[in-house]
Amino acid sequence: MAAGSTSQFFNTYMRKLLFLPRQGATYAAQVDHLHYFVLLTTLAVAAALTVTGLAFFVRYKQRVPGKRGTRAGQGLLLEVLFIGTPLSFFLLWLGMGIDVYLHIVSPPADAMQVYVTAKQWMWKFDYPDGPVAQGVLHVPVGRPVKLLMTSRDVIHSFYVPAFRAKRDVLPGRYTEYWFQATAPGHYDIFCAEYCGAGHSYMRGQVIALPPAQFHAWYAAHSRGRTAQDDANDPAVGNSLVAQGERVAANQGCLKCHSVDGSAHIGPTWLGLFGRREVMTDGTALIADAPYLTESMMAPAARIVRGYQPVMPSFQGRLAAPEVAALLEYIKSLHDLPLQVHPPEGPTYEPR
Amino acid sequence: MRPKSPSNNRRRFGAAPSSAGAAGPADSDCSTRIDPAEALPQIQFQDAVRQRHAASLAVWVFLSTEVMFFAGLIAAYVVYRYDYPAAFSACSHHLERWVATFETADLLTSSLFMALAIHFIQKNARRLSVLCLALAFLGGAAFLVLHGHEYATDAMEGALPGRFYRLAELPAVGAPMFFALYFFITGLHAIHVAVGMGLIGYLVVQLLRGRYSPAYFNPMEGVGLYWHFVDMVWVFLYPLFYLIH
Amino acid sequence: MTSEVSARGYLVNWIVLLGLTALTFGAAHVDLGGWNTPLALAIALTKAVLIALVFMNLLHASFTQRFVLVGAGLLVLLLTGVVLLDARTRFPLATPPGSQRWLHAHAGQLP
Amino acid sequence: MNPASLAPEHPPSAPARAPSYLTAETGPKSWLFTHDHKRIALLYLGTVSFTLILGGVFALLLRLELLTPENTIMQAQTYDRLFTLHGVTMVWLFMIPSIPTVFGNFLLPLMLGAHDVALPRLNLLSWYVFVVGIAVTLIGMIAGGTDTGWTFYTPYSTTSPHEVIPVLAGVFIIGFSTIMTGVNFIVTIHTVRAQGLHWMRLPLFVWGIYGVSIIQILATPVLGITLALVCLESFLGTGIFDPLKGGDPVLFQHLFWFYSHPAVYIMVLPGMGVVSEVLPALCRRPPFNYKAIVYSTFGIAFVGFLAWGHHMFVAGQSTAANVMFGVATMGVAIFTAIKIFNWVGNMYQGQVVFNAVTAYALGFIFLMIFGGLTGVALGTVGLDAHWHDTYFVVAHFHFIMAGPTLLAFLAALHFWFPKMFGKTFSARWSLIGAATTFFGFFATFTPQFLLGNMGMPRRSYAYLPRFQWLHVASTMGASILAAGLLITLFTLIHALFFGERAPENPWDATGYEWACASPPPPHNFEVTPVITRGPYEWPVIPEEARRAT
Repeated sequence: MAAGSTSQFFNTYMRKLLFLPRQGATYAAQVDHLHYFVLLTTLAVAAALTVTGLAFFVRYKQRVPGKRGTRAGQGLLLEVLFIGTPLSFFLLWLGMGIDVYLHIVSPPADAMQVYVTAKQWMWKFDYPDGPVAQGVLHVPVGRPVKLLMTSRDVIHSFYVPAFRAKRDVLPGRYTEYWFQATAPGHYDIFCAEYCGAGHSYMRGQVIALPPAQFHAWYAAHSRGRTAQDDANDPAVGNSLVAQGERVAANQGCLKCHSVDGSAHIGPTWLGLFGRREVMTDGTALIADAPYLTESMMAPAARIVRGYQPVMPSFQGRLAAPEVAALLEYIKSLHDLPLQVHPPEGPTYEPR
Repeated sequence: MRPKSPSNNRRRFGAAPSSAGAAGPADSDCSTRIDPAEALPQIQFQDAVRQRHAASLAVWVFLSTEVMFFAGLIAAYVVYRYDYPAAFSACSHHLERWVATFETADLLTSSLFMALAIHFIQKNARRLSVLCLALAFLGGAAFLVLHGHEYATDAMEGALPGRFYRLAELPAVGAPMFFALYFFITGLHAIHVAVGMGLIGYLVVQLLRGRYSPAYFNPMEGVGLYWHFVDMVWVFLYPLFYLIH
Repeated sequence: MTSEVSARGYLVNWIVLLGLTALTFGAAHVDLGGWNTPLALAIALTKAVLIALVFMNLLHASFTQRFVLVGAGLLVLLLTGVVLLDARTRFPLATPPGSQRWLHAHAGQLP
Repeated sequence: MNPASLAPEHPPSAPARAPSYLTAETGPKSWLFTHDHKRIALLYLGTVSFTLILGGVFALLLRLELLTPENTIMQAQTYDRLFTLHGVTMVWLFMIPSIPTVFGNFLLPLMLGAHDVALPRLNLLSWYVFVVGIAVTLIGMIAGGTDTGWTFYTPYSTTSPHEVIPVLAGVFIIGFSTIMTGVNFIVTIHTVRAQGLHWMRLPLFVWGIYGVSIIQILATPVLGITLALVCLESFLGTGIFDPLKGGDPVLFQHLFWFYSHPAVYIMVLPGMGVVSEVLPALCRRPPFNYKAIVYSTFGIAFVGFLAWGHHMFVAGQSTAANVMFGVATMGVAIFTAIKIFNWVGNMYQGQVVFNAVTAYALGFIFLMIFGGLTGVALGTVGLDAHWHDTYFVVAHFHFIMAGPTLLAFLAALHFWFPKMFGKTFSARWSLIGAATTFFGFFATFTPQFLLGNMGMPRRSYAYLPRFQWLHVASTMGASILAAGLLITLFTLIHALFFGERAPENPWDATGYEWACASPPPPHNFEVTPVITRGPYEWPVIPEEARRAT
C-alpha cells in the first residue's frame, strides 16, 4: 500500500473502528486490508438485502384480511444472478485470502530460528546457542523470526493478535510460525487452543527490541546469567535438561543406567517416564515423577523385576533442583532420538 | 404388543385403494398357522408390496450407516499405513494368511446358504430353508472360532495394541499401530458377525413356528441383506490386513 | 422386487467368488511393483459388487437402494482421500516421528 | 372458512367432533407405549424443551462468570465444566434433535397424506434411546466433571484427569437415536406418500427433513466410531491418537469434523425447511422459486460433506488441504445465499401477515445474512489465521446456527401450535416475546464479534481487563434474550390451558397438513387422501361446495 496519507488514515480509522490491535507484523497489514474489503462489501450486501426485505414487508403488508398474493418470480435469469454475483465475490475473497495465507505460512530463508516448547500453561523459548527464556520472547525488529514449536503434553496454539496469525502446537511434532516485527513494543501471546484449567493464564509477551538493544540482551544472557525480566526459573542458567544430564554424569547415575535403550545394571532411562513397570513382587505401576524420586531416595523399596537391589540411596546427596533437573532429563529421554538434545532440534530449511 | 385400535380401523376403512395391482395378501392361500396381524400390511402402507419395499429400503439405509461406521477406521488405517509402510508390511506377513483365506471362503459359503434360504422360503420349501439357515449359522460360528484362535495366538506373542505391545522382532514404531487397527477393525467386524448369528438364530426359531410364508418373509430378507453386507466388509478387510505386499 | 435369481445363479456366483479369493491370495505372493495393492482392492471391489448384485438382489432393486451403498462408498473415498492428501502434503515435521516423511525430512541429521 | 378437504367430493367433517389423538386414549401407558407419531412428537417436545432450558441456564452462568476478568462466581475448573456442559447440551441434546424429531415426527405423515411413519416401533425406540442417552451424558458430565469442551480434542480428552468415557458413551447412544430417526424419515418419505403426491409436489419442509435425514445417517456413524476410539484410547492406551505412540491427534480432528461440519447442517437445515414452509403461508403466495430451494437443500446436504477442514486451517493441516477446504466452503455458502434470496423474494407481491411467526421468520433471515457472510469471511483462509478459536468464531456460529435454529424452532412451535394442541395463543404477548428474543440475541453476540477482532481466545475463564466492557455488554444482551424466551414460554403454556379453541386452519394456509382436523384424529385422515394440487396452491373449491360452507 502506498504510504499516502489518505490510505494511512483509512487504515488506522478502520482498524480502530473494528477494535483491531496494532499491526505488529509485516503481513498483519495485508490481513487487515483483506478484512476491510470483505467487511465493506459484506455490509453493503447485508444492508441492501435488509432494505429490500423491509421495503417488501412494508409495501406488501396485508391490509385487507384474507386477500391473497400473486405468483411472481421464478425467473431463471434472476436465479443465475442470485448465484453468479455472490459466488464470484466469494471466490475473489478466497483467492485474496489464500494469497495472504501463503505469505503467512512461508517463512523467508534468512529467518532467525527460535525453538518454542509449550507446556501445560507456560511458553518456553530456546535460542539455538543462546539463552532460554520462559514466557517472554525477545526478538529484533525488522528481522524475520521463525519459531519451530512443539508441545510437551497437549495441543496448544501460539497466537499473537497483533501479528494476526496463530498456529497450533502439537505434542511430539513440530509446527512452524514466522513473523517480522515492524515496530518495537510488547505484543501479547495467548494460547488459543483449550488445554486445561490454566488455559486462560497461559499468556506471554513478544518483546520487539531495536536490533542493537536485542544483540546486547542476547549477548548478556547467553553467558548463562539469569535473565532478570524473565519469569525466573531457578536453574534457568541453561536448559533444565542439560543441567539434569550434567548432574546424572557427575553423580554416577550413567554408570548403571543407559540412555539409549541398551540393557545395563539398572533399567534404561530411554522412554522410562510414563512406562508401565512390573516390580519384583509382581505389582505393576507407571514410572512417574513420585516413583522416580522415591527410587532415588529409597531405591530398595520397589525394585523393577529382573534387577538386583544394588543401587545406593541418594538421600542428602541430591538437592531438590538437582532432582527436578534429573526428572526433566529422564522425561526428555523419549524413544524419539530427537529428544536427546532438545535445545538444538532439527534445523529445517524452508521450502 | 400391537395396540388394539389400528386393526379395527382396518375393518372400518375397508381395504384401502391399493395403487399397485398386486393381489392383496388377505386372500392368498397362506396356511392357517400365519398370524393374521402379521400377514396384513401395517396401516400406514397401502399394500404388502409397499411394506416389503419399505422393509428392505430400511435395511439398505441402515447398511449405509454401517459403511460409514467402518469409514472412520478405514481412514485411520490408510493414514497409518501411509506413515509406516515397512512396519505394516512386516506385521501383515506375521499374521497367518492361510487361516484368513479359509475364513474368507467360509464367510462366502455362509453367504451362499443365506441366499439359498431366502430362495427356498419363496418356493415355500420351509424345511430346506431352515437347513440353509442352520448352515449359514455354522459358517458364522466357524469364522468366529478361527478368528478367536488368531486373536489368541497374537495375544500370546504380545502382538497387542499400544501400551501392551511386547513383540520384539517387528519394528517398534509402526507395529503397535498396525495391531491397534487390526484388533479394532476385525474386532468390530467379529461383533457384527456375532450379532448376525443371533439374528439368524431368531429367524430359525420364527421359521419353525411357521411365521414366514412366500407372501411374508420381510425379516428374512432384512437379515439376509445384513449378513451379505457383513461378508462384503470382510471381503475388503481380508486383503487390507493379510495381503499387504 | 418379485423376480428372484435362480438357485443355480447363486451357485455360479459362489464359485466365481471363491475363484476371485484364490486369485487375490495368489497375486499377493507375486511382486508386481507398485501394483499389488490396487490389484487387491480391485478384486475385492469386484467381489463386493458380485455379492451386492446377485446375493443382495440389487439386479432387481429400485434406484434408491442401489444409490444408498454407492453414496456411502463415495463418502468413504472422500474421507480417506482427503485425510491421505493432508498426511502426504503436511509440513514434514508435523508428521508422526518415525513415519516415512519424518525420516525423509531428517535424512542425514539423526545421530 | 375451512377449504373443503383435499378430495372435493368429500362432505365437510361431521359436526360431532371425532376424538383427537390427545383425547382418544389417556393414561401414562398410552403415552409411554404409543405408536402414534404425533404423541411421540410431543414426548420429544417435552424432552427437547427441558434440554433447551438446561442449556440456557448453563449459558447464563457462563455469561455471569465473564462479567469480571478474574473470579466472579466460580473457579476455573467449574467454568471449564460449564462451557463443556453448555456445548454438549445445546449441540446434541437440543439443536440436532429439536426440529426433525418434534416437527418432523408430527408433520411428516400429515404432509405426506399418510396415517403414520413407516416404522412406528423404531420411532418410539428412538425416543427411549434418546432419553437414555441424555441421562448418561448429563450424569457423566456432572459427576465426572468433563472439561474438554464439546469437541473432545485429543490428547487432552484422553489424558484429562477427569472422567470422559461416560460422556462419550452418552453421545454415542444419542447418535444411534439420530440414526434411527434419519432411517425412519427416509423410508417414510419414500414409501408412504399418498396417491398423487409425486416428488415435485412435496412441501418444502418435507424436502428439508429429507436432506437432514440423509446427512444424519451418513455423518453420525463417523462420530460414533471416533468417540469409541477415544474411549479405547483413554481406557487401554492403544495409541491411535496418542502422539508418543506414533498416533496423530490431527487425525482425530479430521474424523471429528468430518461429522461435526455436516452436523451444523443437520442443525440449521430443518430450520430452513420451517421458514421455507412458513413464509409462503404468511405472505399468502407461493414460494419465490420452489425448485431453487429444493436443489439448494441437496446442495447443502452433499457439498456440506466436503468442507469440514475449515475448522482446522491452523491445526497444522497441509496448505493444499486448506485451499481445497476453502473452495468447498465457498461452494456450500452459495446454497445458503440462494435460499436467503428466495425467502426475501417470497414477500414480493405477497400479502404479508404480521404476527409472532413472521417476526421469527424475518429474524431467522436477518441472523442468517450476518452469520452466513461472517462464515464466508472466515472461509477465506487468510482471515481465519487471525479469527480462529477467538470470540469471532463463537459469535459466527451462534449467528449462523444457534440463533436461526432457536428462532426456527419457535416459529414452527407458534405456526403449528393450533394444529398440535387445538388452541390459539395471545398474538400480542407472543409478538413481544419474539421481538425481545431477537433483540436479546443480537445484543448478546454482536459485542463478541468485536471481542474476536481484539483477539480474545475462546473458552478462557480469565481475560485481560481491556476486554471487560464488551463482556458486560454481552451479558446484558444475554439477560434480555433470557427474558424474551421466558415471555414466549409463559405465553405458550398459558395458551395451552386457557387459550380458546383454534379453528381448523387459523392461518388459511395451503399445506396438506391443514386438510385434516386440528388437533388431528389418531390416524390423521378419515379416508386416505388423494393429492390433486401442489403444496402451495389453494384448493380449487367448485362453486356449489363454496356456497355450502
